[in-house]
Amino acid sequence: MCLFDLRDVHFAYAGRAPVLAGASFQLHEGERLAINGHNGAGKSTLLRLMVGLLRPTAGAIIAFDAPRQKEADFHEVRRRAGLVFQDPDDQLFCPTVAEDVAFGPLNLGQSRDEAMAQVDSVLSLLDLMYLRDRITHKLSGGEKRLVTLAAVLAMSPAVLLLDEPTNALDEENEARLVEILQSLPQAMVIVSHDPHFRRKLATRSLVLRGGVLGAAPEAAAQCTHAVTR
Amino acid sequence: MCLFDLRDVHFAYAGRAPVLAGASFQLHEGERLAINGHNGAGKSTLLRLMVGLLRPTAGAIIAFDAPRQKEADFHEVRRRAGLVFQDPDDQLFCPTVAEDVAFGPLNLGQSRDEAMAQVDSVLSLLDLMYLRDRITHKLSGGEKRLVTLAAVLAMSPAVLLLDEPTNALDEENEARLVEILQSLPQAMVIVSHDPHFRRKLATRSLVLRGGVLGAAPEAAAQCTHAVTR
Amino acid sequence: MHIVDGALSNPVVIGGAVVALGGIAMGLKRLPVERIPAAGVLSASFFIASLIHVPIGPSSVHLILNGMAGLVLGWAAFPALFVALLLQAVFFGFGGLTVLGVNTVLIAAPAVAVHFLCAPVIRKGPARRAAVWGGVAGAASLAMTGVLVAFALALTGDAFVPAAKLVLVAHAPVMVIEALLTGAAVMLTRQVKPELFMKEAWG
Amino acid sequence: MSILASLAPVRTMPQARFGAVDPRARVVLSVGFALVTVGLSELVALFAALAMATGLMIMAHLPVGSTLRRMAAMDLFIFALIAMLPFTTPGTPMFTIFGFEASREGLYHAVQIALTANAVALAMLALLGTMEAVTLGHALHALRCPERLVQLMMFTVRYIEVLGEEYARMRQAMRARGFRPRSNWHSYRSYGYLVGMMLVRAIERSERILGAMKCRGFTGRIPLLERFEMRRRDWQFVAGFAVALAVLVGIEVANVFV
Ligand SMILES: Nc1ncnc2c1ncn2[C@@H]1O[C@H](COP(=O)(O)OP(=O)(O)OP(=O)(O)O)[C@@H](O)[C@H]1O
Ligand SMILES: Nc1ncnc2c1ncn2[C@@H]1O[C@H](COP(=O)(O)OP(=O)(O)OP(=O)(O)O)[C@@H](O)[C@H]1O
Ligand SMILES: [Mg+2]
Ligand SMILES: [Mg+2]
Repeated sequence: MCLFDLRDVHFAYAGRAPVLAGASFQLHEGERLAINGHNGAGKSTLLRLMVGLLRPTAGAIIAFDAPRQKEADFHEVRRRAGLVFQDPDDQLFCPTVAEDVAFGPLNLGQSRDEAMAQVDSVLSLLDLMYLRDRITHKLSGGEKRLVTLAAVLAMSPAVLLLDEPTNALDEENEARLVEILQSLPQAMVIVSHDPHFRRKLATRSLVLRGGVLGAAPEAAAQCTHAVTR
Repeated sequence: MCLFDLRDVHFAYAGRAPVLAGASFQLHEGERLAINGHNGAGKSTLLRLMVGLLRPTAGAIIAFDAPRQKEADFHEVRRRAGLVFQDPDDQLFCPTVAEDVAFGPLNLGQSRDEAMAQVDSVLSLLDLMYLRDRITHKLSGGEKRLVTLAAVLAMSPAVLLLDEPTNALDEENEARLVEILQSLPQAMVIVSHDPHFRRKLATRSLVLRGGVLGAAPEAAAQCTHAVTR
Repeated sequence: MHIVDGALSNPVVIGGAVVALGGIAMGLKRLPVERIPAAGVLSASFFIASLIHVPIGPSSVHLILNGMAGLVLGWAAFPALFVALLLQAVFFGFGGLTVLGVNTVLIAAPAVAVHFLCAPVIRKGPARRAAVWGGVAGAASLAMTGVLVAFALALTGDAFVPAAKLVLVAHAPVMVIEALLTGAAVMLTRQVKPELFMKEAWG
Repeated sequence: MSILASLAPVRTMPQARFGAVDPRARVVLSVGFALVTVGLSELVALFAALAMATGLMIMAHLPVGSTLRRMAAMDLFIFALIAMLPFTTPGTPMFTIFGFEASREGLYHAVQIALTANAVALAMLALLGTMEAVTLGHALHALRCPERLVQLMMFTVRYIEVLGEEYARMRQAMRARGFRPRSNWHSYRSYGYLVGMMLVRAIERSERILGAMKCRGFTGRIPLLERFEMRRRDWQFVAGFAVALAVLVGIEVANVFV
């Protein structure tokens, strides 16, 4: 089954040069697709388009087998595709970890008790129960990153969209993240600058360059990223 | 001559785990020292300690051949060591570019005319005269970055402390920045994630890891940064 | 909430301007230069918060949050809210020029009042109790604003008395929302950054 | 966020007739216009004031459509305020609706308010709304507004966009997690947290700003540098504007004594 199918997507921020100029790709069940590209290439923009936080100026976004155009179309997409933002601080706005993780389930209409049960199960899954009652704002960068992942997983999405998930992670936490992600059944789109991380996780790689997605020359050299950055 | 000499510096933010745990290094005249380290390693904290915006919990900061402890000690340090902040929006607080660049010189006791002459000379040096009367919050990310550098250079510092200066720069502006920095006579501490930028500028490299500064394994391979990130 | 030019009688407009000048002067006197960045950045936050539309039944209202502004800023709420109103008037055509003083008083005076009534309780004690008092502050400041608007209208002429009553009624549901929101905001800030309310010098 | 962008001038228009007029003059003239208009009571004079404001709007090259839309938003609000006046003001009956009698005096008063408010708002948008907020600050400083008030305004203007973008990203992140605002406790609490978090991040930013100021030798002064100069054309514009205001007063006086 095809989870996402982007066809010739064009996008420009108001009054700026185009960011995407005909980006196309498909994401299939069970895939972990890595997307690479230099700073400002439009990787975050692409992920935001996929969940309808931005609308393409041209092209089609087909998600979960239905074309998505209006805001209402994307409500379902956002339930089934969880986006982890590039900057954890943009995503964490509740005082405590438990409340932040419960935010998504509550939005899906769960009762307070159901949501709290969900919080506990997700935090246990990620081995993060010790953070449950901590103040989000005072976590370290790495802890924040893991909590944002938990917050998205709490919505039981079918697809994970990860925007530079290794940002702010030290080696230990990064190894842990790799392990967690490898164990998850979800299909994923992973935006990352880090070739080692990509290699460990991705089943397929693309590069965003000049507003279009192309095949990644990963095989060419270990150092591709040094060229593309 | 030794410009900065940090000895066994320890630091923790209130109620948090230690960020620095015995960081030491020396900066000598004419050097361009690159400091690398993953997100949250404490690089920005280290620079803030050097100019006395934070005080170490233990260890000594010797700057320009004098130990510095009290707020008053650091007034001179701040005049002679110019810190360019990680987020240009934190540093460009004046309404117009000219006012922002003049802020430092006026604080050093220059008259309005002297300060304006200094503004013009620094902006000309960096080829930024066309930005002189622009509104700071309407500059692009790259322009903001270059103006913050101008604002610091306007104080004629002996040392430049640059916190991720290539953030938010496109390739063109980055090339320009490299050229400018290469032409400047000042000693520098450059915090940067970008191995190419470091390689082009640095005369020496250190890595901040686990709260201490160690030798950078730059020589080992082109791909070191992939390991250290 | 914004009263427009030409609606109020001259004595009310002039009285408002005088009180606003006094409040602004008082606020600036207690605002040392080192605090100006903080006050300016907070003023910008409240400007943005006032653009947030919150649903209420089938309709929606935009937030005022003068209670929260008062709790955080104290007397500095006068100049800070004046600046926000000035920018709104000039660039959005919202409100008016001669009534800028009146409008400032309508919003800032209750803010300062709840600062002295509620901020001392909010600074200490458990976060939950602080949140309740935050809610009280949010409701009380908006209620006071409603009363002041009604008062300004009624002072202008008897013909406005029904409109004044309507203003009071219209404020009631918004009061509830501001109370809940301010309560939650206080809850968060008390846990995350209690220092936000500790700035004695603001008061 | 487009609404924040509009804190910038409604439109930068170097070609506008008074785009180049000294900002100080524009501030003084818009206050003058507001005071005169609020003082008018004759409908003819008020219509003349509205016509003058419309003229200013055209001269300023304001985008007509969006300007009128802004005015309409304000008028909706005014309407709530004045709709009852005809029925609550005693006087000569004019018509009845649902058994309520509308008086001539009340209707007159309502029209007065609507005209005044629209004329002043339009003139203000044309004269002041077309200038950078930063320029407005400089002009107020040059006109001897308290320095600290101007600095407060400058900081506010400086950071509205930065914080607005921060806010926009946080709202996006909420939407991405399925947040849809409703009238319930969950929504209001979430908004409250959002506002609180914005304030926390703002205050932390202000701490970094103060650090940056100290790094550049901050000694308790934030300089404001402005250079304004009244040129011949500025004086001409002021003179013309003054004549127009005098004409407004003339129309009023003539009608009062007729
Ligand atoms: N809200 C916005 N308004 C206007 N321009 C924007 C906005 N967000 C991003 N941009 C611009 O669009 C371009 C693409 O941005 P985007 O964040 O998608 O890049 P990216 O590939 O994610 O980069 P990075 O690796 O730095 O995260 C950049 O030039 C950026 O400056
Ligand atoms: N004002 C603060 N209060 C409390 N903790 C802080 C503060 N500033 C930074 N920290 C924490 O201290 C640690 C080091 O932060 P610092 O900004 O120095 O890292 P960095 O190496 O500059 O990272 P980056 O590459 O992301 O800029 C981080 O865990 C951060 O969360
Ligand atoms: Mg990105
Ligand atoms: Mg840093």
